[in-house]
Amino acid sequence: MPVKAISNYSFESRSRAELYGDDQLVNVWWVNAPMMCAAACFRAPREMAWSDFLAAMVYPWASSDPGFEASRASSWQVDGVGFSPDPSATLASLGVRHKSLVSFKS
Amino acid sequence: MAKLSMKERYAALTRDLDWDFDYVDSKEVFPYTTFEGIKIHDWSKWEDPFRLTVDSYFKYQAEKDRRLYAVLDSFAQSQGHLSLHEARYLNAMKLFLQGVTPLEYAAHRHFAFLARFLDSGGPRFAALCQSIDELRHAQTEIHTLSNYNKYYSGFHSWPKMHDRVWYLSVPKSFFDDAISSGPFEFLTAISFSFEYLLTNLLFVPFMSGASFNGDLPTMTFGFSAQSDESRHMTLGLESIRFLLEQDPDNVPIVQGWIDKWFWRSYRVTALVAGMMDYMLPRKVMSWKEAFELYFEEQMMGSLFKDLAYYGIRPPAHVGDAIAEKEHLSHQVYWTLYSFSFAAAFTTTVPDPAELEWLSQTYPESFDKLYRPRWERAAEITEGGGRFFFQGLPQLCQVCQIPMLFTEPGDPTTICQRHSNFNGENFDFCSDGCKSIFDKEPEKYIQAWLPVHQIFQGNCGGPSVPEVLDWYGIQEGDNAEYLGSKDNLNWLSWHDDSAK
Amino acid sequence: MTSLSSEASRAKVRVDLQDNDETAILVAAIRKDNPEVVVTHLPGIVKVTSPTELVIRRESVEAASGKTWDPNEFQLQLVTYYGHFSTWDEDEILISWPKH
Amino acid sequence: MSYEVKQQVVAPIRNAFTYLIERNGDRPATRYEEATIDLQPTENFHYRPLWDPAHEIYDVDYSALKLSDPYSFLDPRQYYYFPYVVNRAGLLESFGASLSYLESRGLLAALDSSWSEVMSHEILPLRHYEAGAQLITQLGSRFAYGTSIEQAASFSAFDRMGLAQMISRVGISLESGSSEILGEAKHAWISSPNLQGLRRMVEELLIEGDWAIALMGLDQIDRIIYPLVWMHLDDVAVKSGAGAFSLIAQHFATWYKDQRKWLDALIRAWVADPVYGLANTAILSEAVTTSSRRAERAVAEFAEAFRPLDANCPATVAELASAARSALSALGIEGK
Repeated sequence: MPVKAISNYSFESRSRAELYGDDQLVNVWWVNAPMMCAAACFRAPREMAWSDFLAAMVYPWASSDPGFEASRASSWQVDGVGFSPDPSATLASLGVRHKSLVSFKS
Repeated sequence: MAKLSMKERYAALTRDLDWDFDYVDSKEVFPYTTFEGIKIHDWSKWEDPFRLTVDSYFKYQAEKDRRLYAVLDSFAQSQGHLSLHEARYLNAMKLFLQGVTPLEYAAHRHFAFLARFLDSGGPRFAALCQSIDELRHAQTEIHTLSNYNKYYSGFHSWPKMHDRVWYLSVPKSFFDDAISSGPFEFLTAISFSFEYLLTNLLFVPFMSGASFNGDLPTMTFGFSAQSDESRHMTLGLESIRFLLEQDPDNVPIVQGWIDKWFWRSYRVTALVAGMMDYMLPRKVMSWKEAFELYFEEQMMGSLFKDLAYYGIRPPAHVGDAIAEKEHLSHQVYWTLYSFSFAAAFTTTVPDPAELEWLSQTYPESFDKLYRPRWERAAEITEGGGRFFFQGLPQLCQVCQIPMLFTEPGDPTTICQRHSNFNGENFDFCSDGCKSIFDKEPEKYIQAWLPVHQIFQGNCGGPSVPEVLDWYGIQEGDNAEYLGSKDNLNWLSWHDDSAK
Repeated sequence: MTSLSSEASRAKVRVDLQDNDETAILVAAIRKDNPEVVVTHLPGIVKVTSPTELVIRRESVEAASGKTWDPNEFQLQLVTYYGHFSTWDEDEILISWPKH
Repeated sequence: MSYEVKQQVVAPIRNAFTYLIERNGDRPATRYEEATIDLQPTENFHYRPLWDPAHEIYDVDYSALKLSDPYSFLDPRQYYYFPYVVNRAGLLESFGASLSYLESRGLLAALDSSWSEVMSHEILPLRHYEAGAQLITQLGSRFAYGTSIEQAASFSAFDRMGLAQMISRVGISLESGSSEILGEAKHAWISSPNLQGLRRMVEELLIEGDWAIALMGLDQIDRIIYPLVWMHLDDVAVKSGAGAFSLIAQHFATWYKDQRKWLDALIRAWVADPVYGLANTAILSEAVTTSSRRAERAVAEFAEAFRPLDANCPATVAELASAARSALSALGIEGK
C-alpha cells in the first residue's frame, strides 16, 4: 500500500548502497551474548577479505566483552543462511550484501 | 433577555467568527483536509468541552506562570540545586531537555498549522490555544533547567544535540513523522495516541519522581504543564470521536493511524522506561506499575471498550507491548549504559539498594536476566575498566532505537525483522515497526539514521572524538557517572564527613 | 456492543490534582458530592478516583471555601484526568464515560 | 542519604547555554534569549511533508523574504510566553472592566442612533476582519524560519483572535447579553457593499501562500483601518459625546501600538540584511505597492459609512494612507 500524499511523493533512500561507494554496511549479530545489547553495524569494502573483516572489525567490537574468545565463534550465518566462509574470500563473493545480517554464536 | 450561557458565549466567540468565502474557493483556503481520505460532513457536531475564551485563557495562564516563575526564582536564589537528592538524578533531566523539550516546541509549530488549516473555527481555536501552550511548555522547561546548566554538564547544547545525536533521533523522527503527516493523522498521532494514551506515563510518575528527588522546580513546571495537557487530551479524545462519528469510511483510516501511532508513541516511551527505573536515584513508581496503571487499566480497561462502540479495536501489537513490560526498562537502560561514551548524560551500575528494588519490582525477570549483566559490568569496573559497546549499533529503520528489543516470548533472543523495498534491505526491531514501514515505505526510506550518516561521513568525521565534537558533547558530559565532573563537583560542594 | 458500552459507562474515572491547600478544599467538596471516591497520594499529587463518575459542583466548592469559584479555576489544580469531560459549564464539571 | 550543605556560594561553571555564549559571549542570558534563540531545528529532518513534498519541515523557502541570520530579528518587546500572557491578561482585564462599567451604567444602550448604527453595522463586522487576520498571521506562526519571528507572529495571531472576541463581546454587551446582533454583523460583513472591498482583500490574502507577503498585505490594511477606527473615530467620539465608544477604542489602539513595535522591527531587519537586504526591499516594495492602494480603496469604501459621524472621513482615509506610505518609506520601503 503506497503512502497517501497530496502530490507526487518519491524520494531516495538515505541509506542506499550507492552512498557508500565501494563499501557497504554490514550488520553483525553475536546471537547468544547478553552483554551485547544489539547487533553492530560496520562500513566495510565489498572486496574486503573475510579474515580481514573479522580481524579489523568484528573481533575488536566483540572484545567489548572481555570474555570474548575469537576461536569459539561459530554457527556463522548470513541473512539467516548458514555458511562456512573461506577466510580469503571477499565479502561480496560470500554473498554479504549492503545491510546484510551476519550472525554467529560462541 | 437572558444572559448567554457559557456554551452560547463560547460559540459566539469562536466558531461563529467563521463565514463562507465568496471571493476565493474555500478549498484553496483550506487545502489540506481532504487528501487523507477523511470525510467531514458537519463540523457543527464538534464539541469543545472546555469552552475557554481568550480572556479567561490569559487570566489563568498568567496566574499559572506567576506561580511557576516565583518557584524558579526562589530556587535559583537559594542555590536550591544543592538540595537535590543526588547529582546523578540530573541525568534524567538532561535526557528530558534534549529529548522532550524540542518536542514541545515542534508541537507548538504544528498546532499552529492546525490553527490555520482545519476548516472549522471550533477545533481551530482549540489548536490555537494548544499551539501557544506548547511554546509555554518548551520555554518553562528551558527556564527551569537553565539553572542546572550553570552548574552541571550535559544541558548546554540541547538544540544542536536534538538535531544530531543518535539517541535523540528517536524522539525527533517520531515528531517529524507526525508533522509531516496530514492534519487528521497529526491529531490522531499527537493529540490522541501520544497525549491521551501515553502522556501520563511520561509526565505524572516522572514529575512525582522529580519531587521525590528534591527537584521542586521540575515538579512545578511538570504539573503546571500537565494542567494544560488536560485540555490537550480532551482535544485528542474529542477529535477521535468526531472523526469516527462523521463517516463510517473514516473508521478504518483512523484504526490504521491508531495502530501506527500507538506503536510509534510506545517506542518513544521506551526511553522513559529507562529513565524511571534507573535514572531516578529515589524511585516513586516502576515503569511496569505506571504502564499497568496508566495504560493497561485506564486505556485498555475503559477507553478501548468505549471506542468499540464505533468499531475501533485496541491497537495492533498492543499485546507485544504488554508482554515486554517486565523487560523494557532493563533492556533500554543497559543499552544506554553500553553507549554512554557517546551520550550527553552519564550512567552507572545501580547501587545495591537499587538492585534490590529492581529485583523486588521485577521478580519475573530481573535476577534471572538482568542482574548478571550488572554484576559483570561491576566486575569489569573493579578491574579498572568500564564496559562499553565499542562500535555502532544496528538501528531500527522506523523507531531508530538500536535493535535491542527481544522476541515476543523469548527475552534472550534479539528480535530481527526485515523488509525489502526497491531492492534494498531495511531492518526493524519489532513486528510493530515493520508493519509501519510496510504501509508507507516511501516515507521511512528517507529516515536520517544516525549510524548510517556517521558512516557516510556526514557527522564531523570517522572517529568517535570527531563525531562527539560534532554532536556538541564536551568532556564531562558523557560516559561513567562515578568520577565524572558532576560527581566530583557534587562531592566537593557537600560536606562528605556529614554523610 | 451494548454490554461493552454499558460496562464502559460504569468504568472508573479519575482526576489527579496538585497537592496544596486549594486542592484540600476541592477534595472536601468532591467528597461531599461523590461519597464513593477513593483519595490516594503520590509525591506532589492527590489522586481522586470514582468507581462511576465524578462531579465537581460550584456551589459545594464555594460552600467549602467561603469564596466565589469559577469552574475554570479547576485548571489551576488539575494535573491530569482519566475519563471524559461530559460537562464543563458555569455550575459543574462532570467526568464520566459517555453512555452510547 | 542526606548531605549538609557547606556554607559557601557555588560559582557557576558556565553562565548560559553554549549557543547563547557563542552568540553573546559568556554572560548570563535573558529569559527572552533563552526562550527564543536557536529553538527551531535547522537540519537533518527525517521526512518530507505529505502535504507539501517540495519543502522540508522547516524551510527558508516558505517565504521570498529571507534573513541570513534569522535571529538578527529579536522582538523589541522581548515577549516570550510568560510576559506575553501577563501583559495580555492586563489588557483583557482592563477591557473587561471598561465593558462592565459601560454595561452597568447603560452607556452603550444610550449611544445616539447614528453611533449605534455604526457600532452594529460597521464596527461589529470587524470581528470577522480580525478572525481573518488571525488566519493570515497564523501562517507565519507555522512557516516563518526561526523562533524569534514565528514567536512574534504566534502571539500576534493569538492577539487577533482576542481582538475578534473583544469586538464580539462589545456586541453582546450592546444587546444586553444576547448574540443576535452578532448575526446581523455577520450579515453585514457578507453583504454590505461598503464592506466587500475589505472582505475580498482578506479572503484573497488567505490564499497567498507566502506567509510574509500575506502578512504585509494585512498590515497595509491595519495601517489605515486601525488609526481610522480606533484612533480617529475615538477623537470624533470624544468631541460628539460618545464616550462609550472611546472607552472601548482605547484598548484596540493600545494593542495596535504594541503590534507596530515587532512588525516594524521585522521590516527593518529584512531591509538591513547584509545578504538579502536588497532583494527583500525589492520584494517588499512590490508587495506594498500592490496591496497598499487596494487597502486604501477598501478602507475608503468602508469609511463611507462614517460620514454621518464625520463628514471628513474620506479625506482622513487618504491622509492615513499617505502617512502609512511615509512610515514605510522611513523604513526603506518605497511603494510606487
